[in-house]
Amino acid sequence: MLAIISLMTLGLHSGSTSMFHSASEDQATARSVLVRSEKLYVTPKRVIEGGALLIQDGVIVQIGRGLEAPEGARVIEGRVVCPGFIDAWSSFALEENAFEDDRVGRATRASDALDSYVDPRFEQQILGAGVTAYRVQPSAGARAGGLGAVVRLHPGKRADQSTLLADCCLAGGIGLARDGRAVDVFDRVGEIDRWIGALSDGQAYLEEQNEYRHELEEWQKKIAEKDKELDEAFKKAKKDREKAQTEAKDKGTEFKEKEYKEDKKPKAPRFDEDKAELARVASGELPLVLEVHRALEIRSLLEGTKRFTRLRLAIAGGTDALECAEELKARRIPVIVWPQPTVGGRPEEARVKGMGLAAALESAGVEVILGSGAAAGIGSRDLPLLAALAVGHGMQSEAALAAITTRPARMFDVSDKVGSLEVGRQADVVVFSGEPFAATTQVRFVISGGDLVVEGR
Amino acid sequence: MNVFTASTRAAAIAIGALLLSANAAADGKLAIKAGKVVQGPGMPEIDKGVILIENGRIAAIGADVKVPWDATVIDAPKLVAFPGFVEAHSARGMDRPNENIDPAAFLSVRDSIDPVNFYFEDSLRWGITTINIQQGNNCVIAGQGMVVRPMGITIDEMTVKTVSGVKLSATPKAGMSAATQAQALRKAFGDLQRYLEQLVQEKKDGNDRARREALFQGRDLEGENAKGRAMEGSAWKVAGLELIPRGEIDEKQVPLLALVEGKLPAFFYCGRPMDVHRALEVARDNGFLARTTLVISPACYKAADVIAEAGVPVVLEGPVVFTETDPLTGAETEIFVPGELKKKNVRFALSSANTTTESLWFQAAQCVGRGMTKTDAVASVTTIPAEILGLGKQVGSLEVGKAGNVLLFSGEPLSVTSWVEKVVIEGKEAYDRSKDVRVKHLMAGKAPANTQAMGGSASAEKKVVCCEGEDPAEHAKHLEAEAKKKDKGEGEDK
Amino acid sequence: MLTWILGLGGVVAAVPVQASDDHGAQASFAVRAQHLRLFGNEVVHDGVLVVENGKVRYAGDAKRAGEIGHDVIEHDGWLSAGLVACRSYSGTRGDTLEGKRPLTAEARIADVVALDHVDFERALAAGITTMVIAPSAANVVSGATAVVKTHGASFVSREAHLALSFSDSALRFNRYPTSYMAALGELENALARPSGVWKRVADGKLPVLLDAGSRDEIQRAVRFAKDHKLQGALSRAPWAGELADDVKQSGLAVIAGPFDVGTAERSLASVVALAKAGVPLAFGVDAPWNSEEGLRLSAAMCMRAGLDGRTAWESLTSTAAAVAGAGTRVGKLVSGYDADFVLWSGDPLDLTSRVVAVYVDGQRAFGGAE
Amino acid sequence: MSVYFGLAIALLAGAPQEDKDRTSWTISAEWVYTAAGDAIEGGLVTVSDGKIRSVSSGDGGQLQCFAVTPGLVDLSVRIDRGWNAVEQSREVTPEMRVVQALDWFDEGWMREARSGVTTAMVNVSDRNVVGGMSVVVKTAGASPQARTVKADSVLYGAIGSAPSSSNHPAYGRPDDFYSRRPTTRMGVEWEWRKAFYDAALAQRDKSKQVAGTTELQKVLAGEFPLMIQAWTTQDIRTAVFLKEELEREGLGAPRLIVDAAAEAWREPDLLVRTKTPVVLPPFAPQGRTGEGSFFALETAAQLDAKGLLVALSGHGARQVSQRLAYQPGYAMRGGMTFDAALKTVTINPARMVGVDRRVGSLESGKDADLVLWSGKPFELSSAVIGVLVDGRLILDPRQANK
Repeated sequence: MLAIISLMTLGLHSGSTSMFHSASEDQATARSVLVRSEKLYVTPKRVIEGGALLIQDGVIVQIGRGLEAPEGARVIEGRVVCPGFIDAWSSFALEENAFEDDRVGRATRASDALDSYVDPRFEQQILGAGVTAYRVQPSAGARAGGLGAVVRLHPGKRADQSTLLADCCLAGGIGLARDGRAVDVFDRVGEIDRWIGALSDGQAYLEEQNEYRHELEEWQKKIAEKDKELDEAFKKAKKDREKAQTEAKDKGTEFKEKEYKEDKKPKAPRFDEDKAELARVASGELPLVLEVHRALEIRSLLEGTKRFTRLRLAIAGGTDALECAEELKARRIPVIVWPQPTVGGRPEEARVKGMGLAAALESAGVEVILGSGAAAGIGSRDLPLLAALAVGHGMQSEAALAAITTRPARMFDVSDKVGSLEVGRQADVVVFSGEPFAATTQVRFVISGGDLVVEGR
Repeated sequence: MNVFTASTRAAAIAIGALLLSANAAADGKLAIKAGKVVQGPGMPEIDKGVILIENGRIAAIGADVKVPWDATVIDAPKLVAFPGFVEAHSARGMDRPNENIDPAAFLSVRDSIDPVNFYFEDSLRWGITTINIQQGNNCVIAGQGMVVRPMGITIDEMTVKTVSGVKLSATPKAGMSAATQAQALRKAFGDLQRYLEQLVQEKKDGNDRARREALFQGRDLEGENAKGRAMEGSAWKVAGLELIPRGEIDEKQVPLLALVEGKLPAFFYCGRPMDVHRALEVARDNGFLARTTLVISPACYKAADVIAEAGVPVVLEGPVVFTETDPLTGAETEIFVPGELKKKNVRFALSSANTTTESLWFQAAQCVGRGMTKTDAVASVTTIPAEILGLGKQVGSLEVGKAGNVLLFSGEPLSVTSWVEKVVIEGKEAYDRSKDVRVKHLMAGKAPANTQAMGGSASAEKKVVCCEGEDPAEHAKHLEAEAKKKDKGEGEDK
Repeated sequence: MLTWILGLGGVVAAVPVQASDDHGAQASFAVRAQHLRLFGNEVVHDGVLVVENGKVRYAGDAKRAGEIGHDVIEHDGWLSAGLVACRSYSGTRGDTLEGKRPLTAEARIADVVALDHVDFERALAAGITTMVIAPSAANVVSGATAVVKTHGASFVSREAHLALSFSDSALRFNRYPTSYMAALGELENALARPSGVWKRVADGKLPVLLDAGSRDEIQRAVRFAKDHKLQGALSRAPWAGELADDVKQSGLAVIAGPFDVGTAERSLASVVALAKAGVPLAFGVDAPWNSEEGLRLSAAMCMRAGLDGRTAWESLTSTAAAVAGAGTRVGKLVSGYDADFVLWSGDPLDLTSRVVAVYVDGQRAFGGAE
Repeated sequence: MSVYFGLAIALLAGAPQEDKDRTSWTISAEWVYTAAGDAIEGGLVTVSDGKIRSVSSGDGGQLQCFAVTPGLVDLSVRIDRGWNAVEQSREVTPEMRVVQALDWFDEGWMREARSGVTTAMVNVSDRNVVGGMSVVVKTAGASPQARTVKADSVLYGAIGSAPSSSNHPAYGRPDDFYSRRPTTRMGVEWEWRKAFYDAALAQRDKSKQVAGTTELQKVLAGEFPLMIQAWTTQDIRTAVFLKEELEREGLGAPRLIVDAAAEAWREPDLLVRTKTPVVLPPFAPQGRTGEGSFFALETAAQLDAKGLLVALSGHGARQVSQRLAYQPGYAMRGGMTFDAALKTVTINPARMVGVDRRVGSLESGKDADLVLWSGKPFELSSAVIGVLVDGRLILDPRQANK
């Protein structure tokens, strides 16, 4: 039985909160760790036979063959070493009815709904399967997706302390049944138009901001010149005024000041946090992940988003994505696949589910990312098994490994931190007793953020 | 709540002024002779002590105090004198405790406290002499609370402190989730900052334009002196606020500004440990952490070390023993929450839920039962809540100069068989059990003539129909759903 | 007295086999594979399987096979017995519950199953060759289960178990019985003076399928089985592992799962505890509501939680066949057994292995022509 | 005693392994309240093989505390009274045994055991007029058989609005079995009378024998008590009149116990006249309890003064300060003496259902059910720090003093 002992002194369930104090002394010396292996997957493509990697204070400092362990370092042996797996769609540690109220907007952050007091034993179970980070996203029942976040799993640290990126994407759902009632076809198409409208609002907001900044600069330049003119003409103006005042007094008429006119200062556009996020999406700074399943909706979504050239779109779910594979491939739109529960209540409608879709899309050239699906709390623990099932349906094992390491990291802009074992990345490392997806393979060690959090036999 | 009257009153914020009720008898002298006088937590007990109260304040206390000839005397050789209990946070005594608009800091509970509400009579019965009334927990930023004494017919007679602090909540309001609540809190303070910056920017543009007009017209510009005050506040400041006279700031934003400038205390409700982090973060980011008191549910004991780190006092709402269910095995453990808070030396006050089995003195007794020293237990219902409310020098214990709030117990104060016989508030007798009709009814059951029995008529036979007009089969299904919801739990896998 | 018709005889008309199967007509052939997983941990390298009119004549080392009279199919992967799923609703189109009456002992799911339904193709694609089709567990006594082959439209048995339910899902609030007491009373009365199908159950000729959810329901089911000396299996029973000793003494097997993504670790640990206590184990799939791939996924999840490979493989084949009551016909590659076997790209215990082809009763039912 | 408690009164889980199954202990305390005679100051109780061997003065026991009392007995523990524990298809189901629907793994047992209740009676819920046979069990123990103290202890039923609350006239859907009698209190009373008359008739005419008749006949013969839940005064009156009518008509002499008799203070003479024991519900702070009844604080003291056998119950309260261990304190607040209050949760309930030979007091030969207190029992300022059930340590006082 895989005895999962965490190096951190976890006051499991004694209610004492010692588990959250910072790294204890004995862990300080272990800050430098050397991991030796027979097969080191730096990335699914780049494998070093007999490779080793050296971790110093949570960062990978050296990889290669035959490294020497610095004095005081902890040495770990294993047959296969991989980067920590990343679950592209999980709702672990989220407050259970997160995002199901109707005040959710596009600027609502999923990282605000992270329950930092989730039981650390759940994190141990997920880490025990080799998954070290996940993109948190509210479940399908959520009204709107809001901003997703990438969070690292670390039983000793609170969820808000181990957030790798607080706003990694904007997410939403199209055509999803809302609290039990299926959405009819007109609403579904309506939802797509609303998303297209929102994206153009975002773009318009962006242009409005730039335009205002431009106009303001010009206005300020003009006003500065006018200021200089008035300054120089002040003495003359003062004399004229006194002359005019004496004249008025002589004629008994009432003295009137000269009327001053200047063009108005441009007004700043009103601040709108939702539109600000949409602007970032339209400008390509934030990727957009939309959960959509039926072919009709995928096609009209692709059609509608053609004109947003810098938009980084990703489809989640995509049960019928195979039918638009060419366009997905051409526009390099990735598809996040997870084992859809049987679509449609009646058995007749049951479609082939499981990971067959992942293999088919991969062979059609579409970039596939694997997720465990936001339904179950600790679903992330079974991500490696889902990758194995995808290989069981014909996906290349290298592509399956990439679908849970480098691809999600690149998609959500955290590839500088996790997803591969390059030098400089943070140390999320998994040590296996054999090939990662074989049934007899056990996870022997897991390092999360440089700390050894799982030590199997 | 009438928004118009509230807003004018909100403008005149008397911060922290202790208004002794106007009509306390100027020359009232009262002497209480008790079999034993317990002065306060950790203070010596005086046998056959005398407490002399003049003009509502304790003039002298001790065994050999000479009683002046013109003082009325309460001679109670068999009773035990004890300081009045202080309730640090309660949302009762009002008709509707919650608002539905989010930022409502400009409102005050002053307009919704109902002096003849049953809660004040119940408080006297259980020995509570000072109560901080705040709005309910179901809010984002609610109105301002006030400290009252449970005596008097008008609000002014009851007032002890006109503003005790603004109520906020980190736990999602009904119909919202943690993320939208955090967003609403951020938006409220973000809007304040943007509003002030816009105000200052418009003032500056106006001044620039006036300067240019004067140059154009050739006149000298008289000096524009700044009529307002620069913004204090430790977290963030808007530069140039001195240009704006404080009167011109929208009265709906004024209390929030006072909060950010650290002039107004805050009571932040946290229903779950994760909310403690949200509350401390918002308080720290907006500069009122030093004047924040957390109102926590027992479950927040898990965040005790984070609370200790922030150094803020807490009011523990709910039972002192919290039953926690292990999410994996379903086994329950009972956590003695005040013990946890004490271990991490978090300063805490207890607060009575609405039932009397959870009244302040019952909870203090349970703390002693679970191993806490009598001093700490009594302090958590007298001196510590007084300090939290900034009334440390006025109430909480029987010392010379403090208010004459005295309870007379029939026996050992923390014993289950003891009753509060008499309550004296600021030298005036507020309650006497021998004249308390409702206690007679609770004891003997026979409701004396023409008094409404406690909580509804005794003989009204209520047919248990929980949804009016609902066909019982639906009703049965509805009960079935509820029964399923509290399912035994063993059956599920996930 | 209903004559219990043996599986083979009961086949009505031979359903026309899909056209793509060119081996249909030829009754005997041989398959040579790099690895042969016979049963348990028995793996033969470079083995051969000889099939003669739907039965296994020889399975084992290629060298000792001697002269094979038939043409040989080469397969450079693994070959193993077909998988057996011990609880499913495939082919019933959801019509598994007699809603009106809570006690329908004489009903049979065999009368409902459409043997050529598309559900069975998905089962073949997941490597399943034999399935136990059960009536819904939402009645105290919901009738007899059936054991079918996923190809060739044939029943292995039209009455394999009598399905009883000890769980609260069999109780309603608006029809009799609404309480455990009344349900238990009905079962006791039925066995006090057994007749018809109950007679066969009392005599031990017909095993029972006891559906139970929480631990107190499991406890009641086990005591009922012990008191009346019944054979059969517990169904679902997610935490039966915490009562492993009682279950072991009662001699009942346990049909666990199906486990899906996110199943609690406690349910997986329960299966491992049952295996350690020596309780026979099998897995259900509850298709089509759950995917047929759930069979191998459940076994893989249990292996990750500590179940050894041998028990895992037996719970998918030999033990499952025994629980289904067809232990002497399917579940193993041994001479005389039905020729139900699957060609894999790798070790069938690894989820990474793909189903290349599936043969039922010696006829190719799924998979491309080699 | 200001010993500071650890973070939680640790469950036995923390104690060394062999202590879990150990059934022999010596317990010393400053006060031993035996509930069968006067209290012993500086007492020592020796326990071996799950039975009490001796109760004497002495000290130096392996387990030490301020006070020891017998294990508390709750005749109306109301744990796990879910929908599946009552047969709703008929209103009169005397033959149903609640022990067959009992969830022995319910966390409620551990909650009760931890707070001092060692013996509890589980009754069928009040949704039926005549619910069925109750069972007296220990709140902890190895197996269901070991925990059962007395099967078929009482026949339990209810008078009041609860049994009729989900019934309705036909409303045009006659097949739904909730369209049936009774829909009022009168209907409930009629069901009771009809059940007993039919049972008496069946004694003479065997053909009238239906399911449950034998149980009703045994009640008439007085083999085991009849326990009726009656919150309000008119229900208590109806229950007593039913008993007297059956005696008057010569059908038999049922031994009546009234459960949840909140308004017994209104007409106590009825109960005194018929010497009917009474089980009182938990005290409600404002007095308002079930079915609109009003429960006066002095009820327990009054009934006890009139010589009635009175017991208290906790109704499986979740909140710690509402559980049975605190109820005698509230009864003393209503004027009851400590000794009388101690009996209402120990020997009185045991005597009512006839299990007082095994539990209810600290006498040698009885089961070793003990509660160890940190201060004067039932005081708010003292807590239960140790519990033994059948000599096995459920809550370890040594953990608490760490």
